[in-house]
Amino acid sequence: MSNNILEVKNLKKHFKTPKGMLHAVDDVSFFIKEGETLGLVGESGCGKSTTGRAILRLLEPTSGEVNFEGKNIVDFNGAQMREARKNMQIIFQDPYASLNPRMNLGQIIAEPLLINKVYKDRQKVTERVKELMDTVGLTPRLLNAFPHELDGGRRQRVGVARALALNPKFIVQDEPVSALDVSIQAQILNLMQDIQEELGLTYLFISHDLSVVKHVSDRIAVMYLGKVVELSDYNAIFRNPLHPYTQALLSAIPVPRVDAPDDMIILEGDVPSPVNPPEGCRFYGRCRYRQDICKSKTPELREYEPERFVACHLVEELQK
Amino acid sequence: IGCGDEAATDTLVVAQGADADSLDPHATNDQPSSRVMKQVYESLLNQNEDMELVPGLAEEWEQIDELTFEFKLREGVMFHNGEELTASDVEFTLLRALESPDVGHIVGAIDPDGFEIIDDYTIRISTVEPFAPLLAHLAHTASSILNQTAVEEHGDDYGENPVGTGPYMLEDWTRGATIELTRFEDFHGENGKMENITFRNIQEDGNRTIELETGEIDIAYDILPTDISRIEENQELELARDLNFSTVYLGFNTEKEPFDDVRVRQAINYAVNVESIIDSVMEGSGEVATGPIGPMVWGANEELEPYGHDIEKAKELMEEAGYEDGFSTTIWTNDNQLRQDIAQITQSQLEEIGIDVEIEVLEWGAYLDGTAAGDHDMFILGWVTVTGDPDYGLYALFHSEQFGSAGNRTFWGDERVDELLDEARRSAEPDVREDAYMEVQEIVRDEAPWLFLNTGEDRTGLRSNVSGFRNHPAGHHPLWDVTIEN
Amino acid sequence: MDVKTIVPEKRKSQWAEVWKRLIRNKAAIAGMIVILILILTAIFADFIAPYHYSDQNLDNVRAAPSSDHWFGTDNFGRDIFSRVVYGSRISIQVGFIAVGVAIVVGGILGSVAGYYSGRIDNVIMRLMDVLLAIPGILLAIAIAAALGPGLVNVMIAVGIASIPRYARIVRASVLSLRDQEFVEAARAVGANDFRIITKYILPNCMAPIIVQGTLGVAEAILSAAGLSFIGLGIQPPIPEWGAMLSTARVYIRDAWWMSIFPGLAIMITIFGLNLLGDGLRDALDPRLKS
Amino acid sequence: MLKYIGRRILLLLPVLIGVSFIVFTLMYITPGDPAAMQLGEQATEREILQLREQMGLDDPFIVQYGRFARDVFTRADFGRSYRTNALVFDELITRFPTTLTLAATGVLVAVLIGIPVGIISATKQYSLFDNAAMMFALLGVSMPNFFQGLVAILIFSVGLGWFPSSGYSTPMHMILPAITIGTSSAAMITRMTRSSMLEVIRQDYIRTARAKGQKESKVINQHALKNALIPVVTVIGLQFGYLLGGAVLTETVFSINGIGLLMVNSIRMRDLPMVQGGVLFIALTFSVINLGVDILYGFIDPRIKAQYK
Amino acid sequence: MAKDLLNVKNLSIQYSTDEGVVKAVDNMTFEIGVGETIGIVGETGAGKTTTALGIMQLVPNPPGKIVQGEVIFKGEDLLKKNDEEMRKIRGNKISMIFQDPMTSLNPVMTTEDQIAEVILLHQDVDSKEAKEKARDMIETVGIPRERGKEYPHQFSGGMRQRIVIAIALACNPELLIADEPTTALDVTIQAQVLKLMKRLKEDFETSMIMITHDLGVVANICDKVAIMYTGYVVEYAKVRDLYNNPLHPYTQGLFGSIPNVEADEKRLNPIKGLMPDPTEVPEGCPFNPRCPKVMDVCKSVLPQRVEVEDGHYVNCHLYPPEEYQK
Ligand SMILES: Nc1ncnc2c1ncn2[C@@H]1O[C@H](COP(=O)(O)OP(=O)(O)OP(=O)(O)O)[C@@H](O)[C@H]1O
Ligand SMILES: Nc1ncnc2c1ncn2[C@@H]1O[C@H](COP(=O)(O)OP(=O)(O)OP(=O)(O)O)[C@@H](O)[C@H]1O
Ligand SMILES: [Mg+2]
Ligand SMILES: [Mg+2]
Repeated sequence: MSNNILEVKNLKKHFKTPKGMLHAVDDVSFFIKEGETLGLVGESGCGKSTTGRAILRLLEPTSGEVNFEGKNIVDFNGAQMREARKNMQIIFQDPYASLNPRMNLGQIIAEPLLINKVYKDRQKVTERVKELMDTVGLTPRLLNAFPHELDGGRRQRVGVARALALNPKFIVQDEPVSALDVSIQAQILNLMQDIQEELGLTYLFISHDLSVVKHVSDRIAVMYLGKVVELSDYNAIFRNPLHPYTQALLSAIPVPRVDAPDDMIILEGDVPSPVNPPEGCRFYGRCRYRQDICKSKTPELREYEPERFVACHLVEELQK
Repeated sequence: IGCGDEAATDTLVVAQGADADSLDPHATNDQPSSRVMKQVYESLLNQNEDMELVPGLAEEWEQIDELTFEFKLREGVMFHNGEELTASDVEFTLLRALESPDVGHIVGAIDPDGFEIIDDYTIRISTVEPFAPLLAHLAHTASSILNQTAVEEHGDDYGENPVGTGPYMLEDWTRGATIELTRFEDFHGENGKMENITFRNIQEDGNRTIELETGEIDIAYDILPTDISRIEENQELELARDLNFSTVYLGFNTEKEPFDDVRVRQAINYAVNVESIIDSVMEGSGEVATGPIGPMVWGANEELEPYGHDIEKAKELMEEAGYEDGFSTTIWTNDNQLRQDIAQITQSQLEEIGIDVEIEVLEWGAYLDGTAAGDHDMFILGWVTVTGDPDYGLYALFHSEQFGSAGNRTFWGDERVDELLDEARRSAEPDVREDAYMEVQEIVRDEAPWLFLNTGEDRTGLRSNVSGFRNHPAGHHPLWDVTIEN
Repeated sequence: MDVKTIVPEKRKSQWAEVWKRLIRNKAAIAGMIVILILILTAIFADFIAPYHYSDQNLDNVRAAPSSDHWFGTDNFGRDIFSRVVYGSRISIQVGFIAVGVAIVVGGILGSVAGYYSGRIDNVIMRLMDVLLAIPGILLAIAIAAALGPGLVNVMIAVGIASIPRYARIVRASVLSLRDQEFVEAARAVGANDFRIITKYILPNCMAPIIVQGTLGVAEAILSAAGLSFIGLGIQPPIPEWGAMLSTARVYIRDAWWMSIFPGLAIMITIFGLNLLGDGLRDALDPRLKS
Repeated sequence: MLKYIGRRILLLLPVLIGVSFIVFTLMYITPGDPAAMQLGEQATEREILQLREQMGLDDPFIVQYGRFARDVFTRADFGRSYRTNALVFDELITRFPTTLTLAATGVLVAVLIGIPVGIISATKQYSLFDNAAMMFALLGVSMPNFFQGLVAILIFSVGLGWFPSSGYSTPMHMILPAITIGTSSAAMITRMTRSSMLEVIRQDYIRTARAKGQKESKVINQHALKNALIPVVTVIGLQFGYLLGGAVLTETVFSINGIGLLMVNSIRMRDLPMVQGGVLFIALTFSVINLGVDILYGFIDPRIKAQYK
Repeated sequence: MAKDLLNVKNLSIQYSTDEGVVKAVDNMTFEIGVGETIGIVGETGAGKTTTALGIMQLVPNPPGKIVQGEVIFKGEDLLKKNDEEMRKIRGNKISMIFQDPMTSLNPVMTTEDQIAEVILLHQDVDSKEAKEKARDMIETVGIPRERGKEYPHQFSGGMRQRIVIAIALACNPELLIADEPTTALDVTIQAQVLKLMKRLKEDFETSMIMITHDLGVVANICDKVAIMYTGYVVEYAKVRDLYNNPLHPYTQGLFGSIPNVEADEKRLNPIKGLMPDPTEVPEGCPFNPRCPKVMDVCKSVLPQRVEVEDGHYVNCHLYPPEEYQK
């Protein structure tokens, strides 16, 4: 277990809303091995971003542990947290909203260095900024450009450069490509892959696009309404999804192939509201196989097969 | 409802620049209220437009001793509420007036324990000290006689429910807008000519003229100087212009250098072209003041020679006083357009004799406090000799016991003047009094604690079909005899 | 340590874009010209005005406009043109300083309220609600009365009365910016609250503040004139336009020029500021441009 | 909905207490002794002191405020005017209709002009009409009320003699003040309507309506207008408050015996109870109008109504 | 050709902006047969929406303008029709579904009213009947009919898109234009909506233009597909032909860019470079700066449409017209 760079235990994040307590992340546990990419998928609003943010304590977790390199950062004070953040960074979904429009690229990328006073010498800062730009494939000419002068792909590269500035070991990528067009998306995905290999980074890759997740991940966690319902190796999940939700999700992806079999599992209804969710399986209302037990008892995430975790009362039955 | 032309002739519409504050004579002492109350109440005595004392509610009176007067009341005088006037109402009224911060000073000479009711129609009133002007004070609207029952019945709201003996009584009052009076048919004397009198509040001065022109009102008080010619030239309008009891002056703080030097004070009197001030600021209204009280006040010294405008003389005096290079000083004034205008002109005129003046506009309370404490250099104020008796116009302003808040804000004192003022106040002999006041005025003129500016005038605009109106120098004009011809 | 050192070259910023858009707008240019003339007039009043604003000539009072006195003379025979010219100084001072004060105070209150939310927010915003419940001019009148007349006091009165507006704008912007990803990114690299507010949030709510500020200057000048008009503002002989109008009111039937010219001066100034403000709004928010 | 309104009304109380406290404090620190103001120029110090004591002005600030607040908020007793000794409440109530009518006619004028002109401007963006309307709107905003009032009197009363120049007794009297006070609001509403309309016209659902084959006039009147009105309603509400404030100046110019003029005079005379009462009255009216606006929202915009539960 | 429902010929649409003229659609040609579904695929800014608006005659003017071309619907050129005539066609013969279900519905009208509106406009019914029909439509798209009284904000995204579909199909149009109808939706919801559309299309026998950037969706639902790049159609073919044998390098690049769920490739093969600025589309073939197979001719000459196989058109110099002339 020592090669787990991150272990999340019983993480919860609840928001107070006018309508009641919103259980955005509800008792989520998983771990990430050093150097791997864990994909986190799920539909809009299921709590993926909240999980990512809570891990970095950009949102204070309601409860639970986040152990980074063996230490629970939830207990860290300000100074310790600042130190820890040098090792854990985040890249955001929206390349338009994630860069300060009033700073130019040089300033944006230098921010982490300046804030953490990494270099005494200003010249060094500039050098490092140029180096980072080079790493992510931005020409130094753009040093003085402002974000609005760039297209989405380049902006996203800036976000990557900023995240890399402090030489982190672990990066949360919150839908880094979902706002991009396919051709650009592919470029960024390749870039991430290159950097990971080069620097030995660990990623938590958040996305709702299953094909992308499958492409980048070593293991995949599927979330539904604040809970992880399945967590396995990417191959295993795609070949043989255990949870009924995962099955439906995978079948719903339109495949760009003409003679793809038309075997979509169409789920009824919408994702229910995460406000004050009832006891029992969260997927109960939309599940094809639902039984009484699912309504009364919340299924725990358990190891169904080695390295294959699933939260469903009926797996055994369904797998027969 | 049928409010046609016919009804209109039964109503006299009078406009002034503010609404009455209160129709309780003891709750206020402002002109707009007095102008209404003049029609509603009567005093023991009246002063006619020529400032002669004539019988009012008292048919006759006599001085019993140095301190005491006896008044014989008219019989059968009815209050608006149907009660008959008796001596006890008089005692009640004057005692109540004594308590009032607003008008207490008018009756302040009266000894509260000095009332003696002889019978229902005879009352004696004593003063604490000999006080010659008492009768004039009793003719003031603040000394109007009230009905005890009505006052007690209405309590705090008496000011809106006045009950007097006058020829008109309150019919309706829309605060801030109109006061409607209607004829009191049981008036003891000759009934009012008009059936109704409506006082309208038209705050904007120019608008009163406009409405007078359009005929919406019959009488407009306090016509702007700038509108004088407009009204005089209008065939349908007339203007009643008469000097009144008010004086505007610029005082010097004679305790401070350089105003402790009479030559400086005189120099300023010579240097300022008062006529031009009156012409430009007041459109030539009123008259140049030659002394501290105007000619309408009884006992005014009309022989005083005006200083006139004489720059050379002024410069000479300045040089004599050792100020050939002038000096810097300030003029205080409060937030009053007229006074600020005067200050501005004075400022520019004094430049000619090297006096560098800064104008300080003070808020009223601060102004009073500052001038009472002697923090000022020069200041502009006015004074109205409301009783028409020179005592009221001279004692408080020039007696050395009245320094500061009591009224003498120039801190100028003179033993001879003190003596004369005291004597005139006590003496029952009009001739003795008159001589004393003449001398006081001469001394004041020569010693020049003031720059004498202006004796004010009342300007009342009238529709030509209004007759029977006369300005009263106290500023509140009786309207009983006014009629409108068709 | 400032990032500027990394970027020694001239900063080509979004403002350049805004400027480009602004000068394409004819109305905005007209507004800018008006304001520019106003400012120049204020600076060079001594050279422009043929007379001093307090020079009296009692022999020539309320003279109609002529070649000697373009705008005529007032009740003291002072040259109205000169007074209007000098008046620009007063109005500019009042307008800009009052709004400056309001922006600074309102900005601080608004950003604190917006950024920290919770109780501080509640306290501050309830206070603003209270101030907003009193119509601005009335509040300014009450404050002006409390402080007494005078130029500085007018600025304070008008400034305080417009604080809530800026507090609200800034708070709303901060609220919307606070959860933006770039702010989160700053937090993720360890920036503290102060840095986040000053470098990330405030620069990004400049647009609405600038627009509101420009229009606010107009309103401040109006309010100040209003105060003077009812005698609670700047006192004569200082040639404040509103005070001039107030004096002129009495003479309106005889000397229309006494009221028309200061009135027009106010109007043109406000008009110019409004044109500029509108232009800025469009330039700063390209979305509004169709 | 009712519960929401109830809660909002309850929330008014602290705001009003805050308003009263601020105004009281302001008037308290205002230099100038109400007693001295009332007694006039010829009063003596003794009389002033006597009156001060009668008025309770010598009590500490907090006692004075406490007394006032207690009377106002527990018994709706606004006390008596320092100057006239009349009940403040009565004085306000008699003048209130005038000011309210003035402000309401002003708003009415503004709405009747502003909304149609704004709509036409927006639908004909950059046309001659649009440009002209926007210029006039800007002029309207730029013209100070008091100046406009003066010019109106100069032209229409003095020059042409069409309307009376002061007072507020007949509908004829109302015309000039209402127009004067309404102009700047009309301008604001025009601009707001236009920009809101332009915003709405760009929305997808307008495109949807067009794609249905709907007539352009109906697209504007049925689909765009109601959506565009939401922000305009706020502005109308705010304008109402602004006009209540603006009445101060307008009433001065036209000598209208409303609350505005009363306020100015009372502030000058340091008639503290009257100022307090008047400001509270205006603040209450303004707050009630804003509440009304919020409720109106619910009717225009179902999304907002949903939040009122 | 006669059985074509819609014939778009050489359609060009431009927007004039402050930055310059944007040729949003340039020389566009394609045709739709009765009952056919054609997909238009392209990245952001390719001109897909503009094409749709051009057919509907709803290009915002200014700044947009149709500069040339014909849009022949059932033998009549829509571009020659006046407003009145177009209104009779819109929502009736040709309907359109817009991209964003969150904003395509009027927030202050009940959903049934919004559907009833289009029925009232084009059918001879009174408002009561129209409402009744509207509720029928609501039911048809799988929402309980009582919910017609609710406002859009009370619905989820998927349901709103169903309402939008109901509006589009209420008058039983002959052509339905769907502009990225599922892009804003989650996959499971997208699956629901796509299924619904397929069913309705069959039930109503509607021809359809499906605009999307998702090649998966096209494979799932379309008969033909047009690939657009900066306002041009670069390739146009039957779905099967195009997917099995993409001819244009851009089309090939698109396929290389999407991760394949089924395969286990480790690296994507993206198109290099970026979309050109819409006001400065390169001369010649607009794709030439990014094309891996670029030739000299590509930099100066705009390639013509060439029918490489039966019904498989491509605009690319790799396929010279001479070689494929029949
Ligand atoms: N600051 C917040 N306050 C209240 N609720 C929030 C907050 N942030 C997120 N939520 C709610 O928490 C739930 C999970 O949100 P989250 O952003 O984590 O979802 P997500 O899976 O990232 O969705 P998406 O794919 O749309 O980004 C949602 O219902 C969201 O509305
Ligand atoms: N109203 C407009 N004014 C100016 N330019 C416009 C306008 N609408 C679209 N354009 C431009 O026209 C081009 C084509 O736009 P269009 O919306 O048709 O693309 P699209 O393929 O639908 O893109 P997306 O996938 O983003 O919806 C783009 O470059 C766009 O910037
Ligand atoms: Mg997210
Ligand atoms: Mg589009």
